Amino acid sequence: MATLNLIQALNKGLHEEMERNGDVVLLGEDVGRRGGVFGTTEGLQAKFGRERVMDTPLSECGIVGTAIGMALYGLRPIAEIQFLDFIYPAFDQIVSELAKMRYRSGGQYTCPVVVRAPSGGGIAGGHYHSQSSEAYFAHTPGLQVVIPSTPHDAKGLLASAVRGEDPVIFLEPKILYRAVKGEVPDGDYTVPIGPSRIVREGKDVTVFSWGAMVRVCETAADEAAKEGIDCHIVDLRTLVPVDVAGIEEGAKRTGRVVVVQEAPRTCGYGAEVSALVSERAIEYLESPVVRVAGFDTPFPYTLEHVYMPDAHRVLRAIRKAAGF
Amino acid sequence: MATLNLIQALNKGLHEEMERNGDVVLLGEDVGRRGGVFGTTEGLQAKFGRERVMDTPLSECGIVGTAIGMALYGLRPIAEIQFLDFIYPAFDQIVSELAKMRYRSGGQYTCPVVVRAPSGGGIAGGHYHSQSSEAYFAHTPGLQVVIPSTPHDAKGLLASAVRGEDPVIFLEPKILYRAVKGEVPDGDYTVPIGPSRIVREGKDVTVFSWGAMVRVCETAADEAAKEGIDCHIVDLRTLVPVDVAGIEEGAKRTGRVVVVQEAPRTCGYGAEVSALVSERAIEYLESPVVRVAGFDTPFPYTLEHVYMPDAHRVLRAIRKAAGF
Amino acid sequence: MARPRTNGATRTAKREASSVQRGPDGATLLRMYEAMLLTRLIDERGIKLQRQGRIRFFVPCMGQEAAQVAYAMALQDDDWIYPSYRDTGTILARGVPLTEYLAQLWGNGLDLSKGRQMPNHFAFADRRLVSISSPIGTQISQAVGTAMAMKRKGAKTVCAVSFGDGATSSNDFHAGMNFAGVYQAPCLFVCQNNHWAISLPVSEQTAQSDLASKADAYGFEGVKVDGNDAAAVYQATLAAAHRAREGGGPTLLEMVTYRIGAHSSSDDATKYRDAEEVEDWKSKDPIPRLCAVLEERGAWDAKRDAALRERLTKAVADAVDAVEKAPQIGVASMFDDVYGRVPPFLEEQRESLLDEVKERGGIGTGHGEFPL
Amino acid sequence: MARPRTNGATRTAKREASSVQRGPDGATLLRMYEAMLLTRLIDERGIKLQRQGRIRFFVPCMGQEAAQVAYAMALQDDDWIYPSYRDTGTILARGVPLTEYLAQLWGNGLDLSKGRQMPNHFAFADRRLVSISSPIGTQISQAVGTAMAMKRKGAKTVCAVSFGDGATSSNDFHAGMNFAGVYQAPCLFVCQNNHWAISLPVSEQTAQSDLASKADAYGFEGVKVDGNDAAAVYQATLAAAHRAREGGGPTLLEMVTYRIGAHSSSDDATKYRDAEEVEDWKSKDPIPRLCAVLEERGAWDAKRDAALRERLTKAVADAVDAVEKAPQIGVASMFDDVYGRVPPFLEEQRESLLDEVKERGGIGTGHGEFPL
Ligand SMILES: Cc1ncc(C[n+]2csc(CCOP(=O)(O)OP(=O)(O)O)c2C)c(N)n1
Ligand SMILES: Cc1ncc(C[n+]2csc(CCOP(=O)(O)OP(=O)(O)O)c2C)c(N)n1
Ligand SMILES: [Mg+2]
Ligand SMILES: [Mg+2]
Repeated sequence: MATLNLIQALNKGLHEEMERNGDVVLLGEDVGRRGGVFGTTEGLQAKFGRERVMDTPLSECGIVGTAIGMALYGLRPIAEIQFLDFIYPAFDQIVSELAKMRYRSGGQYTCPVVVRAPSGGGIAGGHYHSQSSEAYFAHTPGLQVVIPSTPHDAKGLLASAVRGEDPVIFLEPKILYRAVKGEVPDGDYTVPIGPSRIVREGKDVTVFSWGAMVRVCETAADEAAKEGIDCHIVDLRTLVPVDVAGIEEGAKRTGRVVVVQEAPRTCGYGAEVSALVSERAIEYLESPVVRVAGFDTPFPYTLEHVYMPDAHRVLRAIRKAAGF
Repeated sequence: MATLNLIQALNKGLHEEMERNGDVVLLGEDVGRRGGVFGTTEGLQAKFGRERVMDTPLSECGIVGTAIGMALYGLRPIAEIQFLDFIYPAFDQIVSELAKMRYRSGGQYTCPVVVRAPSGGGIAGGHYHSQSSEAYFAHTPGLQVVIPSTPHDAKGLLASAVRGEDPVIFLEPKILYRAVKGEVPDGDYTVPIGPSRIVREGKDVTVFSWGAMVRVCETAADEAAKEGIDCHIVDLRTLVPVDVAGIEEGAKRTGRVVVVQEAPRTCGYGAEVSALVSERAIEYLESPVVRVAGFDTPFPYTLEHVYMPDAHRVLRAIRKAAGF
Repeated sequence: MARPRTNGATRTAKREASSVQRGPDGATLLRMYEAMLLTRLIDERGIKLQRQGRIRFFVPCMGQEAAQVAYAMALQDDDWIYPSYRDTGTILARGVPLTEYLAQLWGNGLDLSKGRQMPNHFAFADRRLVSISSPIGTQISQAVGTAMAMKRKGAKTVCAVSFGDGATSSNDFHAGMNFAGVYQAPCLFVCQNNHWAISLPVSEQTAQSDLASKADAYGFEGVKVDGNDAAAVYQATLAAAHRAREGGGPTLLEMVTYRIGAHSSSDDATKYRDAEEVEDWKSKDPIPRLCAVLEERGAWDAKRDAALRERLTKAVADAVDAVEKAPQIGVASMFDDVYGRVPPFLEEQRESLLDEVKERGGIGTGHGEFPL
Repeated sequence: MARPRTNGATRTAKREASSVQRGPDGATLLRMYEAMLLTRLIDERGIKLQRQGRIRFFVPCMGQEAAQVAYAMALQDDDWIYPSYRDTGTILARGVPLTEYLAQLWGNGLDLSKGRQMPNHFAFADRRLVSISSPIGTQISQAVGTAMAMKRKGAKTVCAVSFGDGATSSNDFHAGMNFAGVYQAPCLFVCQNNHWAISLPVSEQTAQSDLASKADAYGFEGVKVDGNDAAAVYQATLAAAHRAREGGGPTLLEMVTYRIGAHSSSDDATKYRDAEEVEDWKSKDPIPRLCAVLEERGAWDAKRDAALRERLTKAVADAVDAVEKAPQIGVASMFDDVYGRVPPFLEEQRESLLDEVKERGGIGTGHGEFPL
């Protein structure tokens, strides 16, 4: 077991997947000689060459479009989008093509592309280096949406994504890149796409979250514990396919639910979780499902720390759910 | 009062807005000499000339990008996207630019562009002429999202959109284009962006819906009435800014809520409505909030009628809510 | 990364052709003729089927048969093609059986795409014909990716992608052409300039009237071809494919042709274009033109032509009959192929639908009862 | 729609310049020199401020001062400019006051954009400098829209848009250039080819090394300009703007220059490029070059130069002091300007935040306490 941060775990995972299968190729802006703007792809071009690790022109449309064509031919492309905020020039390729290729061809073609993108705020990046737009992808049938919150899960989910048969939007909470460290097994392992992870067990309030917010929830739960509130925390990890059973079970366990997302509130994935809880466990609920979310404004620059949910804000929600 | 169908009402509205204000211009594919593929822009180029009604090259990116530039300069562009399914090449311009221009410039620039697009299924159009992707836009702070279900509302909301100061995604349920007829006042009027509309009052089950599904809900309610279930139907009309008070009031009135959307279920706008109800009216609920939605598959061709919620499916949900 | 650069001049098909020793031989010309004729017959039949309400949508390709059939025939079986929705000729030239072609018009149980898409949005993986979607241009960058993959795998194949004049305005045209130039991908960009994008004439699509010259912006060659001359299309494609196979990189082929019919069965072209223009192009119909070439060579005559027409007409009629009778697609299949395996949350949706259908006693429409 | 077509040849700045009688006069050259020097001083100061943690991000433009200042000065006050994030020189040449420029680096109460955006993502509406975003290229199609609007309104103005070599790969470059050609929009496309897009050299950005020639794909002219020669940039811009004003349509101006510094304060350029190349370009620094021209003309000398530097350095220092002391932006302002009026659902979010802040007794960070 090595203790790695999120970048190191991802970097190791990329190295291993490329070694494992010669059809795995990586493409994106500045992924080669620069090793990525965050260093996630460091060393890959030196090791696997420019044919397998491609610095592309500045076109997300081209990155995802060509990745699809490569996948159809049998390669296993990993497409990097430098920041999730820059994925929109490729949105048509993602929602109209990548997501629907298998379905529309009646299963004649498959499209196993992994689209990696750093997501979320916390690095003083303003509107365009901070957004959490997982809901767009979660609302697109045909895509799988994955967002790890620990180095262990990051490497394991990456392996599942690269080896799987279907497209994956693989979101990397960039604020955690260097901030989170954890044990990563030395040998090969995968974390399946689908199941959620119980971060801690508790009996008073259930907190659902994903990505960078999981850590925030843990801090909030520590505070809540001091006030005698015992939180049950679930890290969804995979937003699509959603772990319906895990959500239902988690909600029923305490009857009090808080959902925490970084994205703007309206129509975020938190609404889906709330709706699922309401559909499947309303008889068990002792309080309204409380959402904590980014505000419905563009992501601001100087007020970033006010905009993003922090432990204090989550704690308020936990208290509200507990005390209803 | 004239009795018009949806296309006629929109066409009349476009004529009047262009007459009213010389800065209103219209651009899109085939909107000029062809009068639009549905005829919505019929007669406009003949009347207002090619400088104000522009047939554009095949680039939604260019249509919305140039519309933004026109709006910044002081024009009032109405950009037509031929089918909502083809809006994605312009998605970056919409979410990164149109939605954020006012905010990011600290209010120095405003961007009053109306983006019109026919949405939804029912015309045997398969994957790419049938989608309902309102949730993407509803999840994007800075946009207003409007979707009328009657000729009266279509013309009135269009007037508000064109005269307003902020961008509007104006969705036109294409299955209603010729199918729905209604009275439209002869004189000038507007329907404000924001408030929902109570379609019919009832005391047993509240049904929230928008766009083409409103009609489906009405039929279902007629059937439900035969079974002794009295439905309260609310047409949201505006998804952003959402009529929170209207939703809260509607939910509390009956304590049983059904939300009907055409879009795929996961992370659709129905989830937002469900979450809002759960946050604001859970103490009043006598049953789970039931969602009726498209399935989480791409929109199919031959099975379109199975995919789309119909009155029978809505009735099942109403029964479920009523009988819980 | 040293790259051979062109001097930016657009070569004409004639010059191109002269660099390849001889034109297509008689047998090839005849094969092309047959496929073009079949395409035309299907086109005529397709329009009728739509008018009769037997299929719900149809895209004619009348007038573009040479531009489609001849480029497809100039390619190898192991080359890939990304066709567009108007490419009936392309897929027939590629050997797609009539029944398979027709089944996608009905989207019934025989349709390889399982009724998922509108007519003309076909996919035939075993013929290396990639799945078509409606959004214009998206296949262009994908084709470049496939060509890049071929290069990486060391295959001596090429990837061709077909699109219209309107598609040159799309995001993916720009991205795809640029990537192809940068990575020297063995990709053929086959632009069927049929002069119209629904109601927009090509003169308003772009201020550069020489579409082939657009290749220069991406550092490779563009070739303008008389798209109604099957032999010229064949030769130009052969030459470009040859160059690509040898590592010479991509080529843009502009096939100058004309859309004789309406944009689709939903369109009325008289609303926006002059009958005169259409008549003029009708006189340049590629089918009689190729027929004349064959006759000149002494390889063809009116009798043989009539016999061929009769045989093909019957084949189409038989296939239509067979396909139309095929069973509908089952309701439960709607949830397949969203993912490789149906995940639990979708399985749940399937179950709920099947329950509903059972309760309702079926779920029919004017278009027939759909089985489970 | 008849349109004047070019023959596709790329003109060089020299030929362009010769067609305009005389170069910029001494006063203009001096104004340019002063703005370029100010730009350089701010650049140096900005990098330091970032290193000192006083601002959190900075984008240097060192080496590109001529390409920025001279095109901006060749335009009229009522022309519009869509700058890019690297365009410090452009906005200073346009007369944006130092304090306004600096305030956006802090995003504090003096910032006209109310602290909403990262440093270098400025907007100065009263100077007709449009708001900048990060996504590369998006301003290009917008600028064309503004130019189309100018034409419709009968204004004798032009709209200029600035972007890098990397942006030529973007969707909006293609869409914008195409629309500009079709609608003959009075738009100047100012491409600052600084040879790098973060770590990607322009030679891998596109296989067409002559960026100016890309205009030909859209049916209008491209002009390659020595971007480190302020006079050449000025003249080429003047000529293109003149043509646009007279209805002659758009021009692509490729300003060949070099990014001397790193991509941004977050970048380390030594990771991907040779020191030699940088040194070579340093020797072509546009500032000493223009200084030499001025001296040759007898309009300048070392003494005056020193005095100017001193005056500008002090001005920058004073402005930094003034701006840094300004109050933070208020928390409640976060909900303004999402829409013209704050709608009820957002007002509710604002109230809940203000409640929370009250309860918490403020909401501070390492970057200071934020007032309500
Ligand atoms: C992105 C997108 N926008 C709009 C449409 C609607 N549309 C369908 S075909 C067409 C014209 C295509 O013209 P062209 O590329 O010349 O091909 P052709 O139909 O002439 O073969 C348009 C605008 C679409 N399918 N996709
Ligand atoms: C759509 C998009 N993709 C990626 C990025 C990340 N990025 C920021 S600047 C840059 C390079 C831009 O190069 P160029 O256009 O030459 O401008 P320069 O920085 O050299 O002035 C990249 C890739 C972005 N901002 N937007
Ligand atoms: Mg065409
Ligand atoms: Mg650059």
